Amino acid sequence: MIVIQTDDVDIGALIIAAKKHGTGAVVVFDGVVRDDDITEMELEAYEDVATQELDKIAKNATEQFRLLHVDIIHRIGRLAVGENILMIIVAAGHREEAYAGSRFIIEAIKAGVPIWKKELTKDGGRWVPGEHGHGKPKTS
Amino acid sequence: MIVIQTDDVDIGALIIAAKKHGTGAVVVFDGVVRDDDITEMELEAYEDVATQELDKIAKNATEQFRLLHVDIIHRIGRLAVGENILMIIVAAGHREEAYAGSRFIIEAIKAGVPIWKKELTKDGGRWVPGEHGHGKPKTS
Amino acid sequence: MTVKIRFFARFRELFGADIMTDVVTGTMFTSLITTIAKKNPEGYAAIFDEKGAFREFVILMKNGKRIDIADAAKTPVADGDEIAVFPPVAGG
Amino acid sequence: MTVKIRFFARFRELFGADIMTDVVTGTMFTSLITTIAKKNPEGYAAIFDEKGAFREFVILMKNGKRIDIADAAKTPVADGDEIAVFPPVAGG
Repeated sequence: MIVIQTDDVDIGALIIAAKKHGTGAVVVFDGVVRDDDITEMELEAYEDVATQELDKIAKNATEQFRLLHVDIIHRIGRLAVGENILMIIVAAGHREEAYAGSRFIIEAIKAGVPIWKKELTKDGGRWVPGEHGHGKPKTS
Repeated sequence: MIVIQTDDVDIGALIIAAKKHGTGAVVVFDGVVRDDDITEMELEAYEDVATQELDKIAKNATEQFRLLHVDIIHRIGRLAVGENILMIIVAAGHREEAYAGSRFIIEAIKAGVPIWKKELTKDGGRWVPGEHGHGKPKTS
Repeated sequence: MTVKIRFFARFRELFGADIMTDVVTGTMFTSLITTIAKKNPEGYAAIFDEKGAFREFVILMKNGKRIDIADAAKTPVADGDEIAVFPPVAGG
Repeated sequence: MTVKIRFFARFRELFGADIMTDVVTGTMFTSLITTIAKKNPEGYAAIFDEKGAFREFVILMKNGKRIDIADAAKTPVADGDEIAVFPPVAGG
């Protein structure tokens, strides 16, 4: 499942479903709204393009790290502190591939998928600056 | 929760409980019985010592990677293909620490916690050789 | 011919999410966005620098594909195109 | 005085899980295990090499603490000690 949606998902159920034949390791990344003195987080996506990018990232990770299963669920809309923003569930034969595949996916999402976050505070809000100024991975 | 037990756990519930104040990332490692032409896996631990070692590893990882929460559940007894063997749930402020902490814990467990696995096959069984010949991390 | 312009995040707050606009054949990406942006001084200043060039961090897309800022002035838009203009991404 | 010896994994299959044994004061770790192991030739060969030394991969513990093979011959056991002998670990 590669999806951008407002609803949360049941990570436990996704882990069970990820265990394809040959699985020896499942790695889950769960990005959470951190309490940086905010009231809520608001997320926005260029949905069609972002979904295509997530598909590509999942495909690249699957090939590069011989993954057996990949789920990426990126939530949008208003999320409270502690809520799940992004869940990546990766299954592989061995832990090295599972960790590396998971890490590859989160870094690729941070680098180039058109999704934005605004931290809402008592006094208004501010858009979170991207980690990569040009929307591409830094080369230095 | 740092525990060696026969029962499985609800990973979804553990993820929710792991989200301590300040959490921005949760990383889960779930080691699974892989179908290497086996019927079942049998796990055995030197329980008191293994639990102490897991406690130490969790403490070291918490300090070294500023983790906000650590669960380690290592199962023993007979497990079928696809069942969870080891679940590590780690929460941190940021993803770098969560991934690094998770990886530190699994490598430390593989290197030095007195737990053994026997693969049961149609024709009998064989003890899984450790990744580290002397029960200590390789230095080369 | 009609083109859809989509703004996101801070640019959406300044310009609105979607703008449908009629353009003449041969209109280039940069001139289209310049025309739209000039209607809103604050929005214009967010996207363009003092010399009227796209600010270096601005990301441009045509039908879901990245257009380099350097190429935008000579990239024509066509009927039915979806143009997107947005600040650096921050998902995950 | 009484000492508890615990074997794990393949060694457990050869010797049984726990052995309670009476020893005289001053008995050393290596001599205690050698005496126990000699009762079972297959088990002895799993733990000791042809020269009667612990095989290099064997792990020894006294009361939950690792004892180096090199130190085991001069490490005394005391009443109530828990001695453990096991092959390389393979958890996770």
